[in-house]
Amino acid sequence: MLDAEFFRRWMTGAAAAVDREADRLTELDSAIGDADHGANLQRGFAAVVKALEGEPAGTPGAVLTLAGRQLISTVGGASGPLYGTLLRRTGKALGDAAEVAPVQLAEALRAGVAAVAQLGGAKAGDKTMLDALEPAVEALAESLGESFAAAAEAADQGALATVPMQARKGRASYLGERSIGHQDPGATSSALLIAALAGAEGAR
Amino acid sequence: MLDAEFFRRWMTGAAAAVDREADRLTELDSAIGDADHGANLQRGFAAVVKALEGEPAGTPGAVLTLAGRQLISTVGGASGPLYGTLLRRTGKALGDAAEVAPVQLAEALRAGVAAVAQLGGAKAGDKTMLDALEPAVEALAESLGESFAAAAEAADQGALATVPMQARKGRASYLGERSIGHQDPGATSSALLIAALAGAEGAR
Amino acid sequence: MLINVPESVVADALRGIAAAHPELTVDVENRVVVRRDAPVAGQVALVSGGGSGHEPLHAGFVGPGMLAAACPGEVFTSPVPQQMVRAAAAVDSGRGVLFVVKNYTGDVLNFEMAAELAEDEGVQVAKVLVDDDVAVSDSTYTAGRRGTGATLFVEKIAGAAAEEGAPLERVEAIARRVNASARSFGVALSACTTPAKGSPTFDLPPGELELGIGIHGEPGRERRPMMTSREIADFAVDAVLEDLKPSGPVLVLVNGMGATPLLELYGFNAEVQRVLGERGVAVARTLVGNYVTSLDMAGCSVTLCQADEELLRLWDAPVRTAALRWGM
Amino acid sequence: MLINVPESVVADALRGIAAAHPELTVDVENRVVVRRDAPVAGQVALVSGGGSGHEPLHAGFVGPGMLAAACPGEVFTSPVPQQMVRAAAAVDSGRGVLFVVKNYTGDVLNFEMAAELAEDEGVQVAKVLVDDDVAVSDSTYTAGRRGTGATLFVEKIAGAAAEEGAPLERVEAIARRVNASARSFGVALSACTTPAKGSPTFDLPPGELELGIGIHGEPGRERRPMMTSREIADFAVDAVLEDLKPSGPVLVLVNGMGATPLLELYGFNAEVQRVLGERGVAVARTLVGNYVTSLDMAGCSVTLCQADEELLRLWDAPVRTAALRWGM
Ligand SMILES: Nc1ncnc2c1ncn2[C@@H]1O[C@H](COP(=O)(O)OP(=O)(O)O)[C@@H](O)[C@H]1O
Ligand SMILES: Nc1ncnc2c1ncn2[C@@H]1O[C@H](COP(=O)(O)OP(=O)(O)O)[C@@H](O)[C@H]1O
Ligand SMILES: [Mg+2]
Ligand SMILES: [Mg+2]
Ligand SMILES: [Mg+2]
Ligand SMILES: [Mg+2]
Repeated sequence: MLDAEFFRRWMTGAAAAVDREADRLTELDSAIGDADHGANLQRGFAAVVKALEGEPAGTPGAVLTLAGRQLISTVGGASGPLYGTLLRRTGKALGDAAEVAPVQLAEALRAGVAAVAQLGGAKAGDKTMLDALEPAVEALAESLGESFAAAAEAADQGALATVPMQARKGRASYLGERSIGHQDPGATSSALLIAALAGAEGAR
Repeated sequence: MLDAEFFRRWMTGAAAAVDREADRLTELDSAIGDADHGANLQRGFAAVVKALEGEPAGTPGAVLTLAGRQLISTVGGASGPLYGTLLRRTGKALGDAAEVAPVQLAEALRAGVAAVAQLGGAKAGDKTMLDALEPAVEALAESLGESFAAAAEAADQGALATVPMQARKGRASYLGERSIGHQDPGATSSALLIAALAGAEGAR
Repeated sequence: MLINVPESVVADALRGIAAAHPELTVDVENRVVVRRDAPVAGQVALVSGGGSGHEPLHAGFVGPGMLAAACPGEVFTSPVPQQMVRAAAAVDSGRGVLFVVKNYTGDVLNFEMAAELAEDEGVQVAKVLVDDDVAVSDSTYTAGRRGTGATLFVEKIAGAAAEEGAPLERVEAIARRVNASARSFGVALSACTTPAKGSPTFDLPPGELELGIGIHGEPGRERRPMMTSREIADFAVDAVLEDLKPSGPVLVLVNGMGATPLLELYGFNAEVQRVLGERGVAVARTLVGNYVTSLDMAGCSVTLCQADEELLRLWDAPVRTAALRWGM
Repeated sequence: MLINVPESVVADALRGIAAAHPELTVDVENRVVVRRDAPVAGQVALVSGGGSGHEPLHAGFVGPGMLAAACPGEVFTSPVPQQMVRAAAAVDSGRGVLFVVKNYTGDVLNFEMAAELAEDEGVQVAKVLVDDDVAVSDSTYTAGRRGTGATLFVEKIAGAAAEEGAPLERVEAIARRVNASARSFGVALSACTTPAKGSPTFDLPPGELELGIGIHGEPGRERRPMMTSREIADFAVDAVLEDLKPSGPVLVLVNGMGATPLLELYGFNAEVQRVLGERGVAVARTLVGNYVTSLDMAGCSVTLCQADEELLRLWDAPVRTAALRWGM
């Protein structure tokens, strides 16, 4: 079972990963976007960590909804509402149980990713974060929520697979064919997020 | 004796030299000024040539005063009024004789250069066009107006001698000690002007 | 860059705006700039916002006759919903608030969330989306056209209607009409440098330019060898006219991207006017300057807005903001 | 650069100014920009001019309450005497003309010649020399202090006096008083590119800056490793205060050199206000923007002008020009 501590570790790990990779994310965003993705997520996850530090342990759902709200209110841009919604909806789907089973998380994440798709109107192949998130959710579901490592691997592959895509959503879509050949920054940060999930498990 | 044709040749030669060396003059001006000296004189001497083409032969004095007026009304900047005054005063000093002796020109040039010094308030050693003009006038006077080549040589030396000077007049003076080590653009163009004089003689 | 640290550029700028413009109320912490006399009884209030780095847009357009409030986000990052919620609460006189939103995914999503939250708090909110950039084809293969220069026309003209006391539906309808009547096209002669990245957002050798750029330092649709002012004007104006096909006189905005000298921009305006004349398009008003910028990008954009008598009257109406002021 | 050919930039810009500003009369061929209603009966007329590349200075300051005419020279090259003679003839109402001359050898000589010629034609001419740049020591070893940001204060305040109908001696005296009360200091974060040269006027690596620059793309007095906005404000304000020693409130101009984003410039203003506060200097008014520029140079300058009640009243008086407008 996964407790609130696990979800805190996930968020802290994600924050550390984003910090470490911020320049790379911004670099990717400068090729096909506006050169702020790293700074955006750094700001957001720093706020998440800070908010979590100020709150009592809580439940898995509470941790994620708090994190989601922090992202929405500190990131801005496209990724703020999208990642914020991902975490809030996942958190809401987890309800207020003190511990959740991995299969429950797999289900909840699927709901979160669906909410992202609905909010942003994007689908697989549009060269967005969904191209990392959806394969991750699939891989997790296939293992009945047991293999976070497989999810991380799938997210990584999904992020890599955005390179040859032509963007159809977000800023990169303005570039038309010139968006081809670059990895999507949001898909890349999504892979970091899922890797942090696997990392949180590894640390159990 | 020097007739109006000689003075026209001088002006045309000066225009050609300025055209040829415009980039270099601008380059020198960009080191210690505002990167326009070449363009300024190109514009001015093109106007001189055009004005002379539209006028009958006239007298030596008329050629130079016309040229001076053209420079004043087309160059602007510091060099426009200064070179304009140089040629106008020299022209006035030549009076309305149809031909003038070299020694008369030497005298007239001295008056022209004195007018430049008065107008601009500069003196030898201030790192200005005077550092080329004054030695040229001296050399010419010494040869009783006979050696334009000596004048050109003196002007060249004078221009070179501005390199180690610290500017005390014109824009370069704003740089203080940083003006040291660069050749003055105005002294350089003055050397071209005197070289064109020697060239006009050579073509006799 | 003339900054302290990248993290504080927006807050620093807001403090600087507060010091320079006593006629504005600047909430530095919450990043809201409000005209000092808000809420103005009987008036609909316009609220806009977006990423910073486009100044004077939007804070420079806050004041009588234009915006009631502006919400600056981080550089090139749309603001967060709380900013707009706060702004709406501060400026609503009870007659409602119009959100002027440039069409970027981030702005759309954040303003959408803000509208829901503000309505929960009892503020009547309408939204207008500005999407004037013809360099982007508006299809299912893109996020839709970007909002660029037309934002100025929308904010000025709808702001004048609000100042006149028009009700929310009318102010909204006018804003939509302005957007529907306006198109833009932009060109970059250099990339820009964001504080966070600290180096140019893309490589553009001096002898080349990017056609069809937005206002976020992103590359354009196409790179070409350098063109003359004349050629750029032909290209940009024709791109706009092809899409707009105006049947009457137009408002013209010849906009600098930030680092193009006014000397060059006015020269470019001469070429823009020439093409318009050649194409038989009558010009009602022309505005030249750096209004919708992309930090220190060199380049320009052309926005045309077909203007009927009403729009023209509202354009000419008095306005009193930091960046656009006349008649008062 | 957004140009056709270097030779035509000034003429192109003048055509663009004419198209954008129907309230100005622009003589493109003779390079004179005049307010349309000139000569204005009963008013002294201010005429200024200088090299182009500093826009909006001076043409952007022509209009009621400021200049009667401007004479733009080639880029960074002072205008020729005929321009000022023509301008003086066009604007003189019989009450005389004040030439506002920035202290550069070229400007001084050309305006001097123009004054003589205009007086020959029966126009009464007075001159004021603007020399506010404290980076240059005013000694026999220099051409004297450069005229930079204070020009805006002189033209606005003396222009307001002229608009009120003050006689020439009074307008001249006020102009002199403003210049005597004002000092500036400028900093470059990049060089600029003139059309004629086509490449930066000097090499300045990104990690360095030039302190004590003028407005002609010339290097400054000293090069240093990059400083923060805070450090630059300390340095610039202290350089000005050391020389000015104001005993009362000041007008502040935080001026961009052309390519510094307004976002950064406002942030810099916050730092300027902080230093002034720390030094106990009260601020009466603040103006932030790109007003006295050096083409596409990145950087800024600070101008302070000690303002008594009269100068303040004249500063606040209505003005209606392309670049500075309030109250009408
Ligand atoms: N409609 C969308 N649906 C899903 N993800 C999107 C959408 N639009 C953009 N994104 C993601 O957001 C990322 C950009 O985030 P960020 O740079 O922080 O925001 P912005 O584009 O506003 O600057 C993109 O790389 C992409 O993965
Ligand atoms: N007071 C002066 N007396 C004599 N020559 C001067 C003076 N001031 C400047 N000059 C000359 O003028 C030259 C610069 O000319 P130019 O670049 O055309 O004008 P500007 O300095 O106005 O741009 C300098 O190199 C110098 O030789
Ligand atoms: Mg981005
Ligand atoms: Mg020069
Ligand atoms: Mg962004
Ligand atoms: Mg010059």
